[in-house]
Amino acid sequence: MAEIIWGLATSHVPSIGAAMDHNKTEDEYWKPLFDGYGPARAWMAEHKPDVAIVVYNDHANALGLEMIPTFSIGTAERYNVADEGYGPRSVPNIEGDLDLSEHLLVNLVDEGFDMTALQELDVDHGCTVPLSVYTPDPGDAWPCRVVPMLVNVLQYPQPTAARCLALGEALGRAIRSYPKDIKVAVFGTGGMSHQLSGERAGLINEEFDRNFLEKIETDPQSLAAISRGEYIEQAGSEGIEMIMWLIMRGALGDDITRIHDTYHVPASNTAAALALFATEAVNAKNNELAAV
Amino acid sequence: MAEIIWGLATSHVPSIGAAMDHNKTEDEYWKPLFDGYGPARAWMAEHKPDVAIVVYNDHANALGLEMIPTFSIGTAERYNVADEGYGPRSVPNIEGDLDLSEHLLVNLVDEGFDMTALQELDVDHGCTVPLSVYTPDPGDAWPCRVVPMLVNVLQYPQPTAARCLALGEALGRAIRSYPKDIKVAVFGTGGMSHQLSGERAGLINEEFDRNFLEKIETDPQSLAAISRGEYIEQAGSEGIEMIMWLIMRGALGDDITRIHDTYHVPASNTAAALALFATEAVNAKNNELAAV
Amino acid sequence: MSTLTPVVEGAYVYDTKLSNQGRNLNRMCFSLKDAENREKFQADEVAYCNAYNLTEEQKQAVLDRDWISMIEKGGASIFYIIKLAAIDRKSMQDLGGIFTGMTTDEFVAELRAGGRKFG
Amino acid sequence: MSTLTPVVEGAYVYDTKLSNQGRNLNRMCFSLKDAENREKFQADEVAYCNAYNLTEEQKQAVLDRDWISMIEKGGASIFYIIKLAAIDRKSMQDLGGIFTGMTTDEFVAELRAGGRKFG
Ligand SMILES: [Fe+3]
Ligand SMILES: [Fe+3]
Repeated sequence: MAEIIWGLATSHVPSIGAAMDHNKTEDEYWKPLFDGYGPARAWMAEHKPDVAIVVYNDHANALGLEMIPTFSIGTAERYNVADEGYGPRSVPNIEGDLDLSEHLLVNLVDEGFDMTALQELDVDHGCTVPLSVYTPDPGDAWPCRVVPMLVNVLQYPQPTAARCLALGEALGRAIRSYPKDIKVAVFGTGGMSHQLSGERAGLINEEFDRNFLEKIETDPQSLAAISRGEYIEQAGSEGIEMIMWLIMRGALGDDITRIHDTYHVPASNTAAALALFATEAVNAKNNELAAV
Repeated sequence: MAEIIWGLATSHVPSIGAAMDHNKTEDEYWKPLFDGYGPARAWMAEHKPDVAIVVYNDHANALGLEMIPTFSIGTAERYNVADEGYGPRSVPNIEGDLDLSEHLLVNLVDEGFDMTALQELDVDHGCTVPLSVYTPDPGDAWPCRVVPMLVNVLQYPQPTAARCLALGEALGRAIRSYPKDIKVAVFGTGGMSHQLSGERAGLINEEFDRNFLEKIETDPQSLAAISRGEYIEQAGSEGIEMIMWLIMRGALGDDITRIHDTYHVPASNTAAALALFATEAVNAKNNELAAV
Repeated sequence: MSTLTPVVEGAYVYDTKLSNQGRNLNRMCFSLKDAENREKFQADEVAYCNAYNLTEEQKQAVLDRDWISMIEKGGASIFYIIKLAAIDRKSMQDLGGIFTGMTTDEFVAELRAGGRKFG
Repeated sequence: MSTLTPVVEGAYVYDTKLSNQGRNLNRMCFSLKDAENREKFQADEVAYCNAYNLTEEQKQAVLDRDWISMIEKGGASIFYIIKLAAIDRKSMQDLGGIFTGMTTDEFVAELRAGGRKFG
C-alpha cells in the first residue's frame, strides 16, 4: 500500500523561483531565505518520494475566469510549465501519475468532495517553485512524479479553511488506500502574509504568521476555525493562500514530527516560510533502523 | 424571503425540443408525449416563478473535456443557446440572475459543496428543452430568469446519488435564505432509462423507471442509496442522468404534493417522463385562498 | 478504463483514462460545434484530422465513419462523435442501429415496441 | 462587489460580481500569456484592446497604465493585470509602490524593514 512519508509547507512566491533560476541565492537579499531551507532540503534528499501531491493555486496562468473550480485535480499524463508572461521558467516539465490521479479523484468524489478533473493543465509558479524548494537542481527531470491539486483562493467564495482541512483528511485516506507500494509526499503551498494590491499592499503580519506556523503542527483545528474574512483581514488578500497548508496537514494524520522550519521577511512582497513534517510512517521506519 | 413553489422533473431529450421547433407535436409519434405534458403545463402556467433553477448536464456543447467539474453553477448575466452541430435552437437566449447565483454559490460553498463558478456558458438542450416543456411558446423571451446548475454525468466518477440529494437539500436552504421576495421553481432534468452507444443501445427499463418515478416523491432516500454502477446497469449509461432529479427533490423539502406525471416510450432512444410537485409554500397559499 | 470504473456488459462506462485516450479525437469533434469549423472539416477532412494530431487509427475511423472504432479504439465519447454524425445528417437512432447491428428502421421499431430489454 | 463578500478596508476582495465587471479586461490580459499575443499587443495596443471589446474606461486605463483604475473602475484582478505589467518589465513591487503612493525603492525598503503593519 502507498504511504505518506512527509509534508512540506512552503511559500510559492515567483521571485523565489526567479532567484534560483538567475543564480541569486547567495545575494545578500536572498541568502537568509535559502540558508533557512538548508536543513529541510538535506532531510528531504534522504527521504525521496515516488510521487508528490502539490496543493497550490493557479494565478491566472492556466485557468481562465470562465470556470472557477473550488477544488480540482490534475488527471493528465504530463503537465507543461506555464508561460507567465516572461516565457516559461527553465525547469523540467512535470510527469504526472494518471493511475494515482484517478484513484484520488474517485475516492474523493466517493467521500463527497466535488472535485473538478483537469485533463489539461500548464503548471505555474504555484507548483514549480515548491518543487524547486524541494529540489534546487533537478537537471533534466524532477525526481518524482507529481499530481497537482488546485484550490480557488483568488475569487470569493474560497473554500472555508475547515473544508480544506477536511479535504486533506480525505486525501490522506485516499492515498493510504492506494494499492501500489509507493511513497508519497504532500506539499501545501502559498502564503504567508501578503497583500499585492490596494492601500494595504505590502502588509506583513508576523504575529499571525508565527502562530499559524506553530499551530499547523499542534492545533490545525484552530486554524480551520478562522473565517475567510479574517484570513484576508489578518494575512492580506493573498495571505488567504495559507488555507492550502491545511489540506497538506489534514493528509499527514495525527502523529507527526517537525523536522525543520524557517520564516523570513521579505520575499519580494511576501512573508516566506517553510515547515517540514515527517509522518508516523517515516518515524516508525527510522525507529526500526535505530533499533537494529 | 424567497420561496420555492414547485419542482419539475423532466427528460431533456433533444428530439423533444426538435419536435416542438418543427411543429411535430401533433404527429402520431409525438402526440402521446405532449398530451401527457398538458395538465402539468396548465398548472405551471397558473403558478409562474420569477426564477427557475435548471439542474442539467452539458453534453459536450459548452464544457470541453479539459475541465470536468462535478457540480457547477452559472454566474453570468445571460446565457446564449448553444450550437450543437445544427445551428442553435430558435428559442430565446436566457436571462440569468447574478444576485441569486452569487447567493447560492456562497451559501453552497459555505455548506461544503465544492462548486465551480461558470462565468461563461452556452446552454444546450439539457437546459432549453426543459424550459420548452414548461413554456412551449416563449415568444421573444422566456417567462422567468434562469440559474443553470450543471452536474457531471458523462464521465466516471459522477457524483453519488446521495451527494446529489444532499446538494439539493443545501440548495433548498440556500434559496429559502435569499432575502428578496421571489418565487423559485427547481427543474431536475435528464433520464429516464436510455443508453446511446454500445451493444445495449436502445435499452429501456420501464420497471426501474416506474419505481424511480414513484419514489422520487415518497422515498428519495432509497434512490439516493443506489450506486452509480447500478444506475448504469439498470437504467443505461445515460440513464444515470436521473441522479439530477434528486437535486431538485432535495430542494423541495418534505411536504410536497404530486400535481401530475406522465411516462412515455420512446422519445427517440429514450424513455421520457415528467413529474410535477408543488411545495408546502404553494399548498399553504392555495389553502388560504380556499378558506377565504 | 480504470480498474475503479464499474464494468457493465454492453455499455461503455466513460472515464478519465478513456478521456485521455480520446483527447484529440474528442477535441476535434468538439470544435465542430462552430459552423465555420464544420465547413473547414467538410472541405478537407484529412487536413482537419491532421491539425488535431489524431492517431492514424483515429483518423481512419473518422474518414470511414467507423463509429464503433472511434469509441473502442479511439477512446471517443458518444457525445463528441454525435457532432460528426450531425455533419452527415445522421441521427442518434442511425448510430443506435450501427451499434446494435440493425438497420435504423429496425432500431426505431424496437424502441417503439417499448425498447430493448436486458437482464 | 456582492453584499455577501467580506469588506476589508484597504483590500480588494475579488468576487464574482467584480469578475463579471472585469471580464473583457481580464480576458485580454489572460491572452498575454502567449508570446505571440504579447507581440500583437505591443504592435498596436488600441486595436488589441478593441478586439477584446474593452469599455472606453478600461481601454484608457490600459493605455495610460493606470493600474488603480484598471482595478477600481475596470474590475480587473491583480493576477491578470500583472501580465500587462510584465510587458512593461514592471514588477509586483513597482505596482506595490503605485498602490501605496510610494516609489518602488520606498516600497521595497518598507518590506525589508519587516513589511507594513495594520490594525
Ligand atoms: Fe500564490
Ligand atoms: Fe442528457
